[in-house]
Amino acid sequence: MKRRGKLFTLLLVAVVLVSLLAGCGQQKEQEAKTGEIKIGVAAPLTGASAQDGESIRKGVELAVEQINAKGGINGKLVKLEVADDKTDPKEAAIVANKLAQDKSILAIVGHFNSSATLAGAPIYNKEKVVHISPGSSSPAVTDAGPYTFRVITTDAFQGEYVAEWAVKDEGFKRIAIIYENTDYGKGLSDVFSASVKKLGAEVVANESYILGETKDFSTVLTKIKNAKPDLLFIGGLYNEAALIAKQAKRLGLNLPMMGVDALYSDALISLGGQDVEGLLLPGFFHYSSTNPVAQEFIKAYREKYNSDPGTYAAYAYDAANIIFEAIQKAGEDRQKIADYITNLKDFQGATGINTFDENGDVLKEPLRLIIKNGKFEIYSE
Amino acid sequence: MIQLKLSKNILKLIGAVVLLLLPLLVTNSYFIHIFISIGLYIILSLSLNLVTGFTGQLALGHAAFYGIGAYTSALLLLRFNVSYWLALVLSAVITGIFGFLLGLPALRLKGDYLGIVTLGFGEIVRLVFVNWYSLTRGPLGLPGIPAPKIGPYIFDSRIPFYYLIFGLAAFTVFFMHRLVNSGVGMAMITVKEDEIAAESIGIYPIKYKLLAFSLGAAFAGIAGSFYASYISFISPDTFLYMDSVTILAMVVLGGLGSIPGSIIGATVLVIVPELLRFMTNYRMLLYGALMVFMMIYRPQGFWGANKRVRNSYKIGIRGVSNEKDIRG
Amino acid sequence: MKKILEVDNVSISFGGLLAVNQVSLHQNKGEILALIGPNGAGKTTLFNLLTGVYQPTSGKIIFAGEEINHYKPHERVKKGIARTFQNIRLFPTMTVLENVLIAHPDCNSETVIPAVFGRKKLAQRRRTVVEECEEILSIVGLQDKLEELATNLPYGKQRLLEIARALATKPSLLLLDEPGAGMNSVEKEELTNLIYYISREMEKDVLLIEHDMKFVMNISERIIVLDHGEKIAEGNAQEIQSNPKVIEAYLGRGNFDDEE
Amino acid sequence: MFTQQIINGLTMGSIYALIALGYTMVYGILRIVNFAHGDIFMMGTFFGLLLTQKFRFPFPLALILAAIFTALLGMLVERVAYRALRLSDRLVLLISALGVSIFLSNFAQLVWGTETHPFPSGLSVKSFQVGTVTLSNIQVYILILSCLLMIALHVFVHKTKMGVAMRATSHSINNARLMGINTDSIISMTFAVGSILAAVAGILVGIYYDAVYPTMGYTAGLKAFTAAVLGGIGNIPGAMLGGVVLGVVESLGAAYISSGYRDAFAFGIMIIVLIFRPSGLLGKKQQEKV
Repeated sequence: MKRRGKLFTLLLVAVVLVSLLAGCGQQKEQEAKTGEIKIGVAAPLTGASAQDGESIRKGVELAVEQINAKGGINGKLVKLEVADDKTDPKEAAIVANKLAQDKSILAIVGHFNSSATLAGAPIYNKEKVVHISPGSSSPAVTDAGPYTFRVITTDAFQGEYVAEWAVKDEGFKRIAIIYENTDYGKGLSDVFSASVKKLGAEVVANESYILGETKDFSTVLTKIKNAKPDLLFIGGLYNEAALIAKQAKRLGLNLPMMGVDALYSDALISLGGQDVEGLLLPGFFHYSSTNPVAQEFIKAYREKYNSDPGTYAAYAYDAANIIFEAIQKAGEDRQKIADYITNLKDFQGATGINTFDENGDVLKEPLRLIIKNGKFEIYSE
Repeated sequence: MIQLKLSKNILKLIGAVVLLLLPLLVTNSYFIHIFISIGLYIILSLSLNLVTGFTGQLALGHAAFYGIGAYTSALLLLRFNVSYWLALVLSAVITGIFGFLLGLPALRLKGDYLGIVTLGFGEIVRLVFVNWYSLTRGPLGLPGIPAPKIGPYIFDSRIPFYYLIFGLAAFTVFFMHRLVNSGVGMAMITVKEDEIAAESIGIYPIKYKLLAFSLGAAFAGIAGSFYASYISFISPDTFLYMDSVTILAMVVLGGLGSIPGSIIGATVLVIVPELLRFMTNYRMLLYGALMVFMMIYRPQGFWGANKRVRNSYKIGIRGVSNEKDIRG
Repeated sequence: MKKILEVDNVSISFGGLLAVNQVSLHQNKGEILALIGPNGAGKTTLFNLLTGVYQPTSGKIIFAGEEINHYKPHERVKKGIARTFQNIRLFPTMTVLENVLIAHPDCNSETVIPAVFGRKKLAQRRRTVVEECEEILSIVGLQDKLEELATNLPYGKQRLLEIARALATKPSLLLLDEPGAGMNSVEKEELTNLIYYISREMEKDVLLIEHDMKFVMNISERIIVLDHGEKIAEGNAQEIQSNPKVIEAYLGRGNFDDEE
Repeated sequence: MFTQQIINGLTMGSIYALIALGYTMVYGILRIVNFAHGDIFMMGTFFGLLLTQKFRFPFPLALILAAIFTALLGMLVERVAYRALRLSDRLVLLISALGVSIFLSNFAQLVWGTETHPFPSGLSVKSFQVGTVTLSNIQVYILILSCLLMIALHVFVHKTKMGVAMRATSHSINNARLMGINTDSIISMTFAVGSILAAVAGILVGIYYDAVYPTMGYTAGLKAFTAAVLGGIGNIPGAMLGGVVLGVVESLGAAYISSGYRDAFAFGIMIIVLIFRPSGLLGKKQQEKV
């Protein structure tokens, strides 16, 4: 019995070690293989942000399908290496090491959560490989390193933009903020609240909730109702925004609402229904916009997945296409790709015209959108 | 018998040499990172094993200590510019104090009640990280934590970190090994097995519970301090309840109250998810199923306490009573 | 004669039920004293009061001239009171030797830093502890079973191991709770000799609870009888056997040597 | 605002209480914490969603069928992951339970995707004003249905043969077996009943928030477990009291102190209660026999 136990343990350890070594070998084999171009996708496919991670994967897969249908890059087919960072910075570090270390991977689309991007960035930068984040809007990412790029504007930019829209153009005076207590929500609401105050309006309530931990907003909404605001700003993501809108109506809180482009998703409308009507938000792509890339992207996405793309699918799509262009123009070399993207100007993507500043942050002008009759529409005063 | 012992020592020696030369053999930094993670989790699982495996106190909030250690170290480095080595020691001390504080309710509680209190403590600690914005920058986390330095040499690649964690893990193994085989460790075991009997021979259970919590926390703090400087960025979502559970799973899968068990448990639970990585979607599903399977078919873990080397007190005495030593 | 232990009007009640009621007794230096009484008489409760597992509702416990009411159980061990348990409480995953080692004050008073980093001096100290413990184990006749797991010992041997463990704490007063329970007559004979040895050669005071009247009458110099939490009689074997109160207390419930 | 916050807390609390009952019943009988219970709750909600949305069952029928499926799932979990381990170290059981929990939440993610689904119940939401308090019809349904279920459970445990057998088993499995009770089937039954309550709670939550998602079991399970311990685990009225206290404390703490620390209030109150009453609000103190 005892002997068997020991044997079992030894066997197990042996199997694990052998397979790990086998993994080492395999890695080398992959490096040697040519005739294809590999890029990495690092996104939260499980965990609290799994839904956005799935969007990102779909966006990138669509881009890959399209380029391969056109014969690939320089005659080589593009292959994806998808890795799950589990919405966990520790896991992000592992994934980053894995992808950065695989020299056949030329660039990476990822990560989504700013905390994951910040955990991965030092590793990508050490290995000198470009990674483009489709969703990390935290201002901290700005200083993450020369190989860190993003196609999403910073929270600072959107926060200021929406504040101006709300106070200057719409004339709201008493503003309530509800934000998710994450790097994203906190960063965004801080900028928004500061700008609103600078513009002369009052922040009458500023409440947070913890992402993934509660779907019950009745407590904070009751508090907000008591403060008698004339606008509710939601510094969160679409699932929670829909629930906030619903529960607010249920508490008899009928307010105009505003948010940022992170809310641009089919799910907001399917979950929120009647209760999100009239919500205002900036957006970077829209099916009725004149941007042909966006038009084509939305059409292709609908064909492939039978649903409307959300913001992050679009960002991920753009990130992938930027990488493809860089490979095409600069060659299959990590450093050359980095140099190319650093100097990239006016890349026409689904989310608008992308130009990177010296920190790898993107600069672009948003559209103003409203939810009307269960659809996102261009907003005009 | 002497031969057996000799070959065992040779094996150990070979193992140590291989581990020391590993960065030269494996150049792929992904693998180095995996080995570093294993070292980190060896420290964490050993420190929890002291509390749960040896002293018998169910703790579901170990990640909180890991987090406190990481934040203490990061804040000392970022705000006060202290040397990394001082930060490492201080974070162990401060985390140890928190362990002592959490140990206090443990004096009145047992079993599942203690489990849920430690779980609640872990959640509260995380919420403090999230909400105490002026200290921790809340959910934005603390980026740019500086790397350790020895004189002019800065830890600028994974290799020095590998040696650092190797040293820390080796120290932890040495410390735990000596401790659990000493009078202190045996006293802890008596507290686990029967508090009233322990009292009847002059052992004060409260003292050993507090000691276990403090030491366990201090070592978790060391792991946290290492993590902060290694990844150079920490945020509250690094130290979640799920991480406490993972550490506990390492301890139980490895074998409660067993040092080799914790080492094996940490190694297996770091590597298995990596091996399953190719199955992206099915990975965690399989992982959950494996946990159940393992518990049903091997509840004592890979290396249960029944393999504990008997007559541990004599280990401290080299060469004594060897003629009676039937460990062979 | 010097009194080593005095129990002065001690009572304890659990939820209104008086388990021990106004009991006073004493033990003389060098004496083997027995505590008998039917089931539920409060004998084990009295042991628990002496060792500090319970706190008396009223009354004083004086040991070696000092009131010890406020001492915690482990502190009373350091004062020199050791015990065994009616329902054996060994440490099952530890070996025979370890069970005794950990009771030795030089072993369980180790502190972290010297325990982890100590070298020669520590080794020297531990060597002495091991030798002493092996000696104690040879007194109870377990010297051949050092490496055996405590749970693997037969029942009678487990009782002996508990005595060895109690002895390792270096007590002056040894409380034995039914040491002969579950032993056959040969083992009981050996036990009698052991208790004599502990009392005479090791010069420890022994207070024991026992059901087997033959055994008790044989070994003890003085006997105290409890019933319903009260002391009903005190004296030597003959006095007790002829005491009408004692006879009634036992007959009221059945046989004199009813062990269960 | 105070009354409104109490109502908010009571609604949440009664849901916690329903889930907590599952933890407490299983604990009462087996002295184990069924860490997978939160995920059983989640599965129950998805069953409800599947039946109403995909198969278009009328709501009451869907509720009953979902409860039955969930009960079967609960029994299956007991059979596969717990039965063989009944005599093992509790930590071994704990890890097995966590394994089940990981398995179920990932299973749901694979089958139903990671996204949040709306829960079309066919009930139209109406809010009405009572003084300064706004109540929705769904809140009222939740409160009434929870009360009814708890009364039903009480009657079941105290008045039916099965309930008496359950209580006997929770006193002592061995004695119950000696009395001729088939303890295995009683234990199965306990899991079934706990799972039914969880399924109902899940569907109520689904309707209340109009949202169903694979990770919903985690927080709800944690809070409900806290509620069960707060009330005294193993004690049925304790679970109800614990749930309600937890919901109200959380709501008031978030409202008057800080919303960011919402969960800290829940855990804080539990730690404080346990320090002063180590067996929870209604739990019985156990004296160790020496």
